[in-house]
Amino acid sequence: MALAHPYMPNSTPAAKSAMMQAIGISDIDELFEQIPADHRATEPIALDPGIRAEATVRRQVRRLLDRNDSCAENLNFLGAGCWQHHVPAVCDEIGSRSEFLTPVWGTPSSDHGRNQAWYEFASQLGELVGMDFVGLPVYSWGAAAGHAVRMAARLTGRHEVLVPDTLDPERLAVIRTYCGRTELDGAITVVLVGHDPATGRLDLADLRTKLTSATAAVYLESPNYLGLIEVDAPAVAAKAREHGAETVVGVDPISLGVLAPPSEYGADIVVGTTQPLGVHLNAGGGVGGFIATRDEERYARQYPTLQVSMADTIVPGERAFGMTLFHQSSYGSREDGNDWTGNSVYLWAVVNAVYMALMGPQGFADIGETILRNSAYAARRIAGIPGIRVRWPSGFFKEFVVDLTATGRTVAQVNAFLREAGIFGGKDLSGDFPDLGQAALYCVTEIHTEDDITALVSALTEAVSA
Amino acid sequence: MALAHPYMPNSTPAAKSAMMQAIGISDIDELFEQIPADHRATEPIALDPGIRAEATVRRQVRRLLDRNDSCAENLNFLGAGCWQHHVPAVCDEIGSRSEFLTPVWGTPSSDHGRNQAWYEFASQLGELVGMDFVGLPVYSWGAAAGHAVRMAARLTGRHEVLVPDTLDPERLAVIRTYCGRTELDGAITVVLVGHDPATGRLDLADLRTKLTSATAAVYLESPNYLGLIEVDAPAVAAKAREHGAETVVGVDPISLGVLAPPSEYGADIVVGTTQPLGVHLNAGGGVGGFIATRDEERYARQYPTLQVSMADTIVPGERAFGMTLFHQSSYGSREDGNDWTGNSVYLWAVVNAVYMALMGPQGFADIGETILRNSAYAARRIAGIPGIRVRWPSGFFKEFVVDLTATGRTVAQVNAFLREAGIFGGKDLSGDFPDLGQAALYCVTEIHTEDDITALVSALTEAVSA
Amino acid sequence: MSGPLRRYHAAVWDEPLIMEQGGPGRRGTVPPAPIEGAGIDDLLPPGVRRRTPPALPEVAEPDVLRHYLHLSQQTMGMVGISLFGTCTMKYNPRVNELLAARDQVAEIHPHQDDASIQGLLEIVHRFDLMLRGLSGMDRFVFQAGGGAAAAYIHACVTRAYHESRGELAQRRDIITTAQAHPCNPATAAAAGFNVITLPMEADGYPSLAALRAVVSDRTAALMINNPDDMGIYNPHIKQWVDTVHEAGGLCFYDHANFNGVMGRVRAAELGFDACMFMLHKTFGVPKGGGGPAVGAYGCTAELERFLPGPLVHRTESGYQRRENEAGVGRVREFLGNLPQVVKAYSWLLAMGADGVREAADISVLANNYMEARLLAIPGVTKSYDQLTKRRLEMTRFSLGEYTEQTGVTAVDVQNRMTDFGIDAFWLSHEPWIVPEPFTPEAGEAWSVEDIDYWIDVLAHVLAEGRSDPALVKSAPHNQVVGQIDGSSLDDPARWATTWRAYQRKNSAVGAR
Amino acid sequence: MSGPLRRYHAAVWDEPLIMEQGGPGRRGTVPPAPIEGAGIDDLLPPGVRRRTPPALPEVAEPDVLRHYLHLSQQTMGMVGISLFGTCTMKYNPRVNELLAARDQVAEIHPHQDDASIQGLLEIVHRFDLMLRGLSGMDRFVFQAGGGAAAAYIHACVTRAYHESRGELAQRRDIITTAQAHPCNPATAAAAGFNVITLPMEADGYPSLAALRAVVSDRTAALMINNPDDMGIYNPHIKQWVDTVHEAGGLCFYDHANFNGVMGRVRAAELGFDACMFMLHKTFGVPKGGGGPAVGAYGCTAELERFLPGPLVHRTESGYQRRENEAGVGRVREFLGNLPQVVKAYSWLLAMGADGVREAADISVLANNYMEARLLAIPGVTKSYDQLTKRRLEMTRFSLGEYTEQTGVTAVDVQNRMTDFGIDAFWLSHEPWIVPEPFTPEAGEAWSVEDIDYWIDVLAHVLAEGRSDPALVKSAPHNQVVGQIDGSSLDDPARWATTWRAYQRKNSAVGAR
Ligand SMILES: Cc1ncc(COP(=O)(O)O)c(C=O)c1O
Ligand SMILES: Cc1ncc(COP(=O)(O)O)c(C=O)c1O
Repeated sequence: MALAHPYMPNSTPAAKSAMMQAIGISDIDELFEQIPADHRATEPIALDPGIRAEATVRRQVRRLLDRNDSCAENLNFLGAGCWQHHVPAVCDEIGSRSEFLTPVWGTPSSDHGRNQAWYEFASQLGELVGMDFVGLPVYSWGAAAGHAVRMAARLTGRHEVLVPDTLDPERLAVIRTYCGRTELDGAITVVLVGHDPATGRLDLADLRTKLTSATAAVYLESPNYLGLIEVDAPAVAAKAREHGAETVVGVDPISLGVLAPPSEYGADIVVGTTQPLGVHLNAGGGVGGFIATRDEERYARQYPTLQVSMADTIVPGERAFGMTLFHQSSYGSREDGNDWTGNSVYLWAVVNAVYMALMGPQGFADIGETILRNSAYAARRIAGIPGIRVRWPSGFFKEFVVDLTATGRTVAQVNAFLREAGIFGGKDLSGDFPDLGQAALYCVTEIHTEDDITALVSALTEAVSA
Repeated sequence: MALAHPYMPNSTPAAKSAMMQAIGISDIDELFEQIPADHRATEPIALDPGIRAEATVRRQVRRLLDRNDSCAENLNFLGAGCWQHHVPAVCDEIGSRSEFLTPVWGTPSSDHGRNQAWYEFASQLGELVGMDFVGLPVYSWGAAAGHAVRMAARLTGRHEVLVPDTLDPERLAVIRTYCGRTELDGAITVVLVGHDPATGRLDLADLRTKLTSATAAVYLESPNYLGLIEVDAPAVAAKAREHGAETVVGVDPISLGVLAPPSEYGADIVVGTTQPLGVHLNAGGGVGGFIATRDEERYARQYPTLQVSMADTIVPGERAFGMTLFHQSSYGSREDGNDWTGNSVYLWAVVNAVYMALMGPQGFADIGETILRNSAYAARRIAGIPGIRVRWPSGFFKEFVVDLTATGRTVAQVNAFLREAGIFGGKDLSGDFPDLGQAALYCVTEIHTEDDITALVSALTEAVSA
Repeated sequence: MSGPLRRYHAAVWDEPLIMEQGGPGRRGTVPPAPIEGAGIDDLLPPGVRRRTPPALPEVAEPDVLRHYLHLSQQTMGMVGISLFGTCTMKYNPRVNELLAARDQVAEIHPHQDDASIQGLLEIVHRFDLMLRGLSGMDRFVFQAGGGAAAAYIHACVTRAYHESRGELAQRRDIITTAQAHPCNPATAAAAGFNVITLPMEADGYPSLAALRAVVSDRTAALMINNPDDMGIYNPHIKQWVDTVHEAGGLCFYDHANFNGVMGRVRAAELGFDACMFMLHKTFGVPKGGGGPAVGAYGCTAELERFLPGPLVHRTESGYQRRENEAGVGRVREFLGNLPQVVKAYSWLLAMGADGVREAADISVLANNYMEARLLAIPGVTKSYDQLTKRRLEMTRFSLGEYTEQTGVTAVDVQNRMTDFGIDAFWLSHEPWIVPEPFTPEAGEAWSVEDIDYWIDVLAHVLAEGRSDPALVKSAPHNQVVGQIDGSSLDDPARWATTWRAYQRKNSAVGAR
Repeated sequence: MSGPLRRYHAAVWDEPLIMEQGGPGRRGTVPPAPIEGAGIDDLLPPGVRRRTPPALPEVAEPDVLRHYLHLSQQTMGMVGISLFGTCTMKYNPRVNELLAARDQVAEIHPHQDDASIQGLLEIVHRFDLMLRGLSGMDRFVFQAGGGAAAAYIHACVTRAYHESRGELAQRRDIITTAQAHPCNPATAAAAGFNVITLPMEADGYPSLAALRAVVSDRTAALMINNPDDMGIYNPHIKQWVDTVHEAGGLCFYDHANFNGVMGRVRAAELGFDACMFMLHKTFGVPKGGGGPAVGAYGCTAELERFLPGPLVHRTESGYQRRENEAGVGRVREFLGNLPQVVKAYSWLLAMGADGVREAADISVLANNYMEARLLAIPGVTKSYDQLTKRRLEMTRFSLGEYTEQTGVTAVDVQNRMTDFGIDAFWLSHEPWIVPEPFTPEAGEAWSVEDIDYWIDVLAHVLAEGRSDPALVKSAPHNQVVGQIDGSSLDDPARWATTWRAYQRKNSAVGAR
């Protein structure tokens, strides 16, 4: 390499020859003696030469990115598994600190500060969901649900899980993957429980018929994918308990300033998303999941995650943070560990900790109330547009189903129209939930203003009459 | 205040009443007993109530900012005192580190790291300009020139400065301000020296007639405002020396990888801009200036700035950084100090240090060569457009004068046309330098590509023929 | 090399937990109030409202910020010298952070229509093409949120493949080796397979004969990395692949240790059906202390139809996401951690063919340089030291002899090295094949001066351990806090993963 | 208050100078190569090309980054507790940093036409209106790059004003007080005026009589701050203004100490012709260790025509910059540090009328709280302690008695306090009016816990100074480096503001 590369301090003749001399070689190729000749790549690397000039790289990438339209300059009503909330600037500041951004996981001796931040993540999340054993995050809500169901199967020795048929198809697909294939060991059968068309909530009668002594867990979300609050969750949990099944509840923690924590209505394992807690949409690359339970050994021993515990140091009065139950992870026990773990979304855990600390109890109460009211307000105004109805006009949080069937337009048509007006309309449900007709899932949060809703309503009005 | 404000930890009833109790007051107004009643504001503050929600504040400010068009999404050829160069991401990273961003100046005990960064700024800048005494930065190039001229006046006891008539009007205005009014003490008369219309460079003959025993300093820039390299600078400096005047040279340090440092051609005081060294345009809020001389007591004692010196600590082998010659500053001696100092652009000094460290000797050589060639290339191509000529087609660096007179269009008309094509044309010189006709100062740097020049040339071609 | 060591002390702020800070009524951030016209009725159905507020801290914004700034300063990571083996500690160019922080990445919703994210999809596609070039595979997906998740994709693809051939019930075995990363057996097991782990043999890898002995019509797949994390390359890997293929199994190349062989071997040319690259390791993407990460999973055209969806296709009317009908569905929601893909793409643009080749050269050169210097220190040996061929980008060392002589363990040395600004080194994945292992990896991003300094510190600490073992065994001394007392960590009565658990279990202790 | 003090140690990286690092051929950043068609001839005229490259370091990008990360960690600033008096250490909201970093601010060229920067001009205009509301002035400009530069504007405006009346040659005196910030006399002198400084009298400010004694037809202006930085408010300020006005002089209110009186006094209502606000102090803009800063200079309609241009006007066709024909030209290039104006505007939106009032209340309350606690510590006294009225946002304290008793000075205490994570406190501007002064300022951004902690540390250090003065006098001990030996700083043979000077003067020392 004639010219040194800025990313590689040793890409200079001086540095290389010093090292080569020290080990007594004259050609770097000598170092690759282990690789047999017939293993060598037949062609040189099929890439362009590197671009050393940062200005040029930046320009090329920016040119591509500038072809994207974002939710910053458009008005967005998409939610459905990834939600646009305000990200406080302090979250960005901390999440981009070099110290947190670049390291590998470290030890209590080297990375005390980051371990403390993780502990604060778990501690604060525990407060929100009302649980006192919390693992470090997993890849996503879907992954968390998948692991939780597998935990329940191991806990009960059973192999069936009941899930609502209103579940996010994306999340359901992940759960199905985690549940495995019946041909192989440990597979879990996913049984869908219907919903009550009048309420959009879980159909308790159907649940009762499907809940058996083979049921490892009932999985429930509140609010559910369609935004509706599962008011009968306590009854569901009670029923599950009667049958010796675990109750796994999935939540969006941003709702927990106004909604009761799942621990209070019978959840054994709580899972959910961490993305709303200070993480940008990131084209779906902001998702993260968590698992929380009561601090009971029975549950703790089933966690697939790593988790940090506060401990003493050998200096009196000092505290450190170390990994608890490391041995049961795949790092500790390979195939005998609980599922597996690895790189996850630990940087987001730091950001989530910052977010929860900024919000405090009042922040969560306020944001819950604002989302509740803003989404209800939007639903009311949308419902006022001739031909459009809101399928379940009350009892929801943040998201609600808008039914366009009577307008004669498809969601796709209406969304295309909105797009021209700089609006990203609600998620089209017509493919995944044909029974709902031409329905779209709208998401309204604290970032929306009255003007935004007015803009949406006028564009929608035009769209269905145009 | 009913609700606490996030920026004010003590804006809670609990915090305030704890303090009030401790000092024995029951109403905060009691604390303002010093202010006579008839001094009190007659009306409440004429501002809206505060907006506690960060999301709302951000939205409002963004809405305003989004109405700006920037040099990021347009193609920019404006220079003339503020230049668009690539800012390496590491400069942004370091410049936004909280530790550097928020503090006041501190002491050797508290802020060793930042003091070291300042020292590295001065040291590296000294290498570029070939001087070994360098002050902390001043507000701008104009301010640096103004101070330098005043230093020269104090050094020589004389009260006249010769400056080129091609000087940046913006900078000249600052120098004039600094030179004062003849009615008052210490005023310095600014005498303009003409330029040679054939070369755009200083007219040596005119200089000779104006240089007298009253001349405190000759101020010269190379390249000058019109981009031309003052090849006769050594002769100018020699002449000045003959007359007992100081030679003050202004430079853009980004040229100093290819151009000889002013120390080598007779400069006594070197001043210039720091903005090209890793600082964004910032709508003109990125400017900064520096002053550098030989490390001779005669000069050192005239600095108006603060400067850091490397010193020992009381622990053997350790180094610290402290202020040298503090006493002669306005902080130390009020009206008896040299001019004045205060908050300046010290954060940019840190960023400049990072920039110079990233660039190294080869980076400056390369960028100088690229700018030289890119600007010459652009000039050549522009000169190929019928009716347009480049006033001085060689011997320039980064900027050059494009003469549109023969096209029958004004610069304003052409620039308006370019604007529609997403191009910011060169700075209109027709107002400040009517002798140049309909001329514009174009700036081409390392950020420009062949495509950019092609886009400019085709838009220009159209503009002058449309 | 070997001047006096530099003074070092970690920043110590003695920072209380955020839950111990603040005061009643303080606000860190305030959400917007509801839209004015939104009314004031209680919109919640009865019985679902939270009654007790969560016991979160009440802290003002500047104090939250300062708390986490303190914690950041108390995190050494790559701000010290970090040659953390098996993780390829690279430089993460800050320009890529700025790019990924732009609205055009950060504020993209995954459900936006394809037309609105053409730039992003093009980057995904282009980067896929680049990885194809490096591996010879036919299609990459980025859904896996880490290397282990990519291994899991392979386990799922393996299920789908054999299911499609009606052989799944029979093909229950996944074969791996003791030196494969734990995620390979773990994800195989989590997907329902039976794991067969081949033990190491004299040559530093299991023998072909051992493989042959376990391969059968029950074989579903082989999951293996090569070189392993001792830097040993299995030269029979092509025969391994052939053997498994002959038996009807699939072969997965865990290419996490790609750094030393970039440009020199291509997974497809060795016969593999699929491979995995870690963008947060080999491709310059920051690790974030453990993600967000990307395990880029690539496979041959034959397996493409089993990939998790959606896939990005280039069409006449632009880039499109399309479901992959016969695929394994999802291993995670959405397309993956796309900001990391953007960063990796930008990194690879900057590195190019020559840069990647150079990086491989330098990382292997630097490892051999380290090895030479380290083995010259009394008490340091390496695994399989009879094998004289040059190791690739890592070498597994052992302090076994040293520990026997001094009682000072690898963990003690690791702790003590942090007293000199050296990030804790990596020991070894399970199972340990040498006693008291440690595994540095120099990569291409650390200067020879830093590498020398790392070695100097190690040598210094080992010398300290001989003259004053107690000093080393009680380390760290210049760190944020002293050595952890790990006795509570696995004790159900004392562990505490949350502050509320800690308070309950230590109620006598109370707040500080 | 008064629990045990927290452990503290500064990060110590023992970081060599960047000039001492690197190696031949290393690159930190690489500029783009010239455009291909640009040719290869030497484009420089003969004789102007640089012959010896500058002796800059050659360091790779990650190493430059890490070096400055180390230096940043070695900077305490506001990451510790910083109650640096006279500078109003406020919280700098990070949201404003993100806003100002957007291309729509950072990548704006000052010569862009007005139509392309309407948003920015509107912010300038709106913020001008807000400051008018706070001060009663009629127009603000933001060209001054700091508070001193705004004072300088005033000196220049004063010149132009008297010049316009043909009186400049006669009106050569600018009057100020010993407690006015040094920038007032210094900028007056730099503008060519003769400075008259009124000394302090028994009431904590110069008497009206003293002012009357110096006012004459030579009086050009009064430049003064009120309250001063002892927190003492001159209740006769209206008479002062009248007196100067009667003599034909202008009155300038250095409103840098605005924090305690925000919303309670308005400069125009007190009769002032002009005033100055520091955005980097009172308006939440970060200080950057000393700028970029803004001294917002505001004046009455009468003086508007003398302002430096260009001015921003609101017109029917949008916002426009226009030269100010009779104005003083420029004190600095362009409109000023507009990113800081954007930040201040955003801060003031968030604070609003209620927030600003609350901030004033809290900062005065907190100062009085501090004063009560500090004066209870043996050895701490305050300036003009016979004056019993409540001080405003600052109080000037003295350790004079304490120093006499112990030999431990204010600087010693300052140094030692940094050993506890407390940023070095401010002593006093020149001239000192009490011995061994120190001047904390709590402002509204520090919690009462932090204020208490600051006081606890001071009390602890003062106690240490009695029992072990040598410990305090040799401080700091937990900092990045030990106490500076300042003996070389003013010695021409030894000072060194650059590495090249240092090397020359210490050639025997050599590199470390
Ligand atoms: C060889 C190998 N494979 C797989 C992995 C797992 O990657 P991750 O932690 O991203 O899941 C690692 C992690 O270091 C590894 O070294
Ligand atoms: C009262 C007063 N006036 C003026 C100034 C000068 O401000 P600057 O340093 O921004 O020039 C200060 C600085 O702290 C000050 O306190």
